[in-house]
Amino acid sequence: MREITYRQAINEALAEEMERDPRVFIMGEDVAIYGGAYGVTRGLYERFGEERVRDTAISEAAIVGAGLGAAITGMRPIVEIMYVDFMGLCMDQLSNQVAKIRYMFGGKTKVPLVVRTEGGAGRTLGAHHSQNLEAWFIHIPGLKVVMPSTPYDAKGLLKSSIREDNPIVFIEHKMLYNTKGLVPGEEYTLPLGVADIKREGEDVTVIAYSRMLLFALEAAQELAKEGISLEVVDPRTLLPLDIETIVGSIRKTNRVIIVEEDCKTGGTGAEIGMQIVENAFDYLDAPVVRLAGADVPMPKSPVLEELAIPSKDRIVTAVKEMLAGGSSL
Amino acid sequence: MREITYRQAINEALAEEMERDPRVFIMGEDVAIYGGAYGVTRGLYERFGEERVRDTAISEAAIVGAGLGAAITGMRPIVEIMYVDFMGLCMDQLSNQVAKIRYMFGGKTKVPLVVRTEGGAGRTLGAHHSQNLEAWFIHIPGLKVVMPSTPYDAKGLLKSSIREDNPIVFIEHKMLYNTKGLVPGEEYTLPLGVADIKREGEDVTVIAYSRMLLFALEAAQELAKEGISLEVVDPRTLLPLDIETIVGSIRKTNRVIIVEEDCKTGGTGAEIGMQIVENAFDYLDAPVVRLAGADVPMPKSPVLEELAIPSKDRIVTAVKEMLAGGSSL
Amino acid sequence: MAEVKVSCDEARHLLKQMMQIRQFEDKIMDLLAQDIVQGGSHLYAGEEAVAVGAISAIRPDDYIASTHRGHGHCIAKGGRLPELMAEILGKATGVCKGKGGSLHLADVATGNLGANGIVGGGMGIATGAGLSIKMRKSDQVVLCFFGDGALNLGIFHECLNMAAVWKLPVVYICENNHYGMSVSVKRACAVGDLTKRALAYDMPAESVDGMDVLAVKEAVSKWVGQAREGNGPSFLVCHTYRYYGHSRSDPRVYRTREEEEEWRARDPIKTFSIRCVQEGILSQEEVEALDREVASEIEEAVKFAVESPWPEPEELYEDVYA
Amino acid sequence: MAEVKVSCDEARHLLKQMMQIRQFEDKIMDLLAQDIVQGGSHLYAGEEAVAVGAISAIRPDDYIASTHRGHGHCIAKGGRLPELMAEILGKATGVCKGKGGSLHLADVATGNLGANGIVGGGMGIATGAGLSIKMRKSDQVVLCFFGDGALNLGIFHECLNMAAVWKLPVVYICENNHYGMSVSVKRACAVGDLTKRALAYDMPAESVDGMDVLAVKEAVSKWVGQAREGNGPSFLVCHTYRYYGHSRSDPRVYRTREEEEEWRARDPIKTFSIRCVQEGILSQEEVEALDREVASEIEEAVKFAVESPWPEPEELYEDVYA
Ligand SMILES: Cc1ncc(C[n+]2csc(CCOP(=O)(O)OP(=O)(O)O)c2C)c(N)n1
Ligand SMILES: Cc1ncc(C[n+]2csc(CCOP(=O)(O)OP(=O)(O)O)c2C)c(N)n1
Ligand SMILES: [Mg+2]
Ligand SMILES: [Mg+2]
Repeated sequence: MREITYRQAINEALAEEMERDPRVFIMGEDVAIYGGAYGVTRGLYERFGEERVRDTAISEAAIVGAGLGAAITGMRPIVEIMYVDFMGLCMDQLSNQVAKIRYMFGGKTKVPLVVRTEGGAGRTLGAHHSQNLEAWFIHIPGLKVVMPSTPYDAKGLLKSSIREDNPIVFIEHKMLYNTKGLVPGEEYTLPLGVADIKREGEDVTVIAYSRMLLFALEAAQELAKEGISLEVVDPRTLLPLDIETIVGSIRKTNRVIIVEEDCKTGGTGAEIGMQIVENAFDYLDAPVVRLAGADVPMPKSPVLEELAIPSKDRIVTAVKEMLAGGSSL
Repeated sequence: MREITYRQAINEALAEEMERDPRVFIMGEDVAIYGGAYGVTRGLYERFGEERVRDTAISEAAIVGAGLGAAITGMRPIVEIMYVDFMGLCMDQLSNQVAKIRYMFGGKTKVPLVVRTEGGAGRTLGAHHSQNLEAWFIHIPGLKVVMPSTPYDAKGLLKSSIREDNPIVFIEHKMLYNTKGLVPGEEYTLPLGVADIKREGEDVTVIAYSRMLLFALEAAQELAKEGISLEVVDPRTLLPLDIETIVGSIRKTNRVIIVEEDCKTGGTGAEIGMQIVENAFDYLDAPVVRLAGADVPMPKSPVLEELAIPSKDRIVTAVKEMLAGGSSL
Repeated sequence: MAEVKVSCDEARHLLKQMMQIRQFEDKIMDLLAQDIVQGGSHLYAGEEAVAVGAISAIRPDDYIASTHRGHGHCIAKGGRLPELMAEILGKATGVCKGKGGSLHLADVATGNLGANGIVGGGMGIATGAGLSIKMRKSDQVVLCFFGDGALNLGIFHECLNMAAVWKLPVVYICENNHYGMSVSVKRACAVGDLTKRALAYDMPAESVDGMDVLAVKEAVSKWVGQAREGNGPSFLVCHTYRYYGHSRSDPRVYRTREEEEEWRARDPIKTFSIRCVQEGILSQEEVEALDREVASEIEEAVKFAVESPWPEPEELYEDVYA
Repeated sequence: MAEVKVSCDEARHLLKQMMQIRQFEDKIMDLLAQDIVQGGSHLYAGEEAVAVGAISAIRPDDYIASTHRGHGHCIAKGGRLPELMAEILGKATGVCKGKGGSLHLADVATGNLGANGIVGGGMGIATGAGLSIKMRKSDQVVLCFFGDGALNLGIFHECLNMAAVWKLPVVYICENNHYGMSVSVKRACAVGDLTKRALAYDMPAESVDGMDVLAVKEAVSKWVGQAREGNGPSFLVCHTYRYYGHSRSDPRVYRTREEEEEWRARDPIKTFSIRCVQEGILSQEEVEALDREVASEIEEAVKFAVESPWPEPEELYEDVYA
């Protein structure tokens, strides 16, 4: 085990899979010479050459569309959309073409395509560079949606995603790139669709993914000092969702808070929450609680941005209110 | 009151508002000479001329983008996207530009823009002409989302939408165009964000909108014969959602089933369901139940298409299971 | 009219495919009227020379990407009529197991990357197939079909630019039938000469009579040759006409009956058979026999389709994921 | 270099605006380094002649649509420096109440339809504003700014086609600074001469030296005149250069220091002041005084911005809906 950054973990996954399989290649805006807007693909162009690490024009729809065309004719593309905020430009390609082609063709094709992108608030970049749009993608049958929170998960899940014969939307978080964690030196992969209990506990289950997982763990640490024990579950893959692990945890704690950075209405927390209602209603001692982003476009101002997303403190407060039987959220 | 079709009701709303306000105009593909793919704008080109009923090229992104530009510079455009399935082509325009511009500009502009579109299954048109994508739109703060089920609602809500200073996604249903209902001869509007109790009842609340509302009413009629009384609530506007009316109904029935044509995972039913959990948990005698479309691209085959969406029979079954305390859905 | 430079076998092949497409489409029009085909179907009748001429210029291992008006391409690329007809009816024996239907007709085994319910929806796929060919160092090519209506979609622009920058082996073939649904190309498209669209990408372009199967074949052969030799993409505009309305209920108010007659006078099947007979390549009897042969193939296809079973309910959930 | 045909007042105005932009941007670079400006900011330094030349050719009631590199446009269109600086810091006194920031800088009152975080994101807005003008039978015009990188987005294509079909009064101005982030226009854009993009829409086009404020003004004046007279849209390519990296951390490995020096030698402010002095339109002292005047304006703007309050928490939920 070595301690490396989330950025480095993703970079290693890309390099290892490109080494392993000559059909794997990368294309996107500024992925080659520049090494990616957040430096994730740095060094790959130098190592694998311009054929396999391709800078494209600013043409999000064509990038995803061409990725699909290449995927169904013998290649295994990894396309990068620089910010998840730009996915609106390729939603038709992603939803109508990438996700549906296999089904429409009666199963007669496979789509080994990874769409890597990056999202989230935290850099005061405003409404077009801070979004969380995973809720759109989980509503598209045919896709799988992965949102890792740690370097270890990021590497193992990305390697599996690249080996999948289904299209994957792999969403990184801009505020996680510099976070560090232990990652094995030797080869490993992690299965898609399996949640991870990041911290065991008794009193309340907190479900959180991507950056919010870190906030949940911080909250758990703080609450532990007061004798309150959180179980923190990281779904890691949002589609398919590992509802069994989630229900297992709730059977133990009987209380659950879902934390998402995503704005609340129509967010992923709604789906997770309803699956809990459908599968664990009788174990619930309190209503499922969602802590989510504000239903607003992300404001630029640092003071407003911070208020627009959940924080460690809001999680702590929500847990205490839940245990006190209150409901004022 | 006259009995007219849903199509006619929408057509009247368009004509009346164009008559009333010279800033209102229509643009979209085949809206003029052809009168719209489903005949909704028929006669308007002849009546208002080619300046105010504009046929466009097949350029969904530019249609919505230009609608926005016109809306913030003194006009009140109604743009038509022929099928909701094509909204992926203009999601960037809709989500990043239309919905966010007012907030990003600190409230210094208004966006009186209606995006009319049409969705739903039922004509065996396959995966690109049968979708329900309202779940994407309710996840976009800044928009309002309207989905009328009857001619009366369609006309009244569309007129209000056209008068709104906020951007509206107004989604019609292809299988409703020929349905008929009573509509006043005189002028009226209906407020956005107000649910309508389409049938009063005691035993179970069924929440349904657009075409599913009709199925819910049919189910209610059938169950009434067996002495089971459904209260059928039509949210009509999905964003904002009139949760008060919904909670009010559940306080009476203590049981709720949400019916949506939309595929289930990440669908609008999840949001409605979680708002119920958050606001009416203590009144629930049974878990909230979602009846939804299958998590698959819409298949062409008529036999599969029918299975892919909820039906009157499935609603009837679900109600009976719920009352029997069962949960096998 | 130029001399017909074509062997007897080839003439028969071209003519037969055009007849198959025409009769297939005419039959579907019948079946739509009888509600045996449900939903909708965009028919290719009138445009046969484009698909047949173009696809006869490529190899079986080459790719095509098709459109919402895709039956013709699918047949020309070697799709089997019974399975295609069954697909259009939504039967389990359909080439896509009844899940795709007319709008998503795709016989992947023949190198057909699929019809598409989204106008311009096949252009990204075609461009990516071209990229794949190039990266695999294969000498395949891609024919990317689309209508005049697709010329104004963003994806057209992004793809042609990408293909030109990377010199991908794709021939972009615009089937200019002069209308996108009800909107004439003149009202939709700012440019008079459609080939000028390619100037924006420094891409070679050509206009061709899309009612003349040999002219189409010749032009496509040339550009396919260029593509195979690594000289990159090209843009071909084929002028043609759809005989039927856009959909069953379309009263065609946006065009005149005279215009329709003018185009029908240049019918690709009629003109080609006459030329073949006149030049002694085929006899009138052979032409008529071909026509009858095709008619019985179509009958068989319909019989197969109609008698085929519906998909089983459990099929609904299959094939979403690999 | 052509004779400078400009009055003393106008020269002063143009020079001052260019200086305001340059010093505004240089100051933001400082503030970024000090983390007083957080996040990022795309700086317009080097490109001043484009915004200033173009916008000096239109009226206050005309519109512009700007880009992610939008400070220059906003200043040239009459935005007030203190409110713009405050906006970039995210302060309550900012022109968008701190909600927009650099990427969404928009002083609507001046006819600026906004910067945009999405490349090409302003093009639909500009085109729609043109449509609105036409429908309102006004004689306003729109200047639509965008970078060379936006040339390859679908929305570019859809909008230019729409504007050309409807003859909308929009001048599309490509700020060709030769790179979209790290990708040179040569690698991104299939066409060598960018004006050829307009051929695809039968739209008139012209290329102009974007380092020469008067050349830009002259060209824009001409096309604005055409637009006002109902002759429809045009496409103008201004060749220019951004001095700073794309973002703060950009090491600029995709271009050489020599290339940078070549462009800096043609600095729009330096060359224009020298010309004005040489031709006796302004004195060297006047130029220097202007520079000092601007410097103090910028200091004031920074002071205003830094001392301004943050938005109140309840602001978060305001302005979503009208
Ligand atoms: C993106 C998109 N917009 C609109 C439609 C609806 N539609 C289907 S076919 C058609 C006309 C297409 O015209 P063209 O590309 O010329 O092809 P043709 O039908 O003439 O063969 C339209 C508008 C669609 N399927 N996809
Ligand atoms: C649709 C979209 N894709 C990518 C980006 C990320 N991005 C921001 S600026 C930029 C380069 C834009 O280049 P150009 O249009 O030439 O403008 P310049 O920055 O050179 O002024 C990129 C790729 C974006 N903001 N929007
Ligand atoms: Mg056409
Ligand atoms: Mg540039």
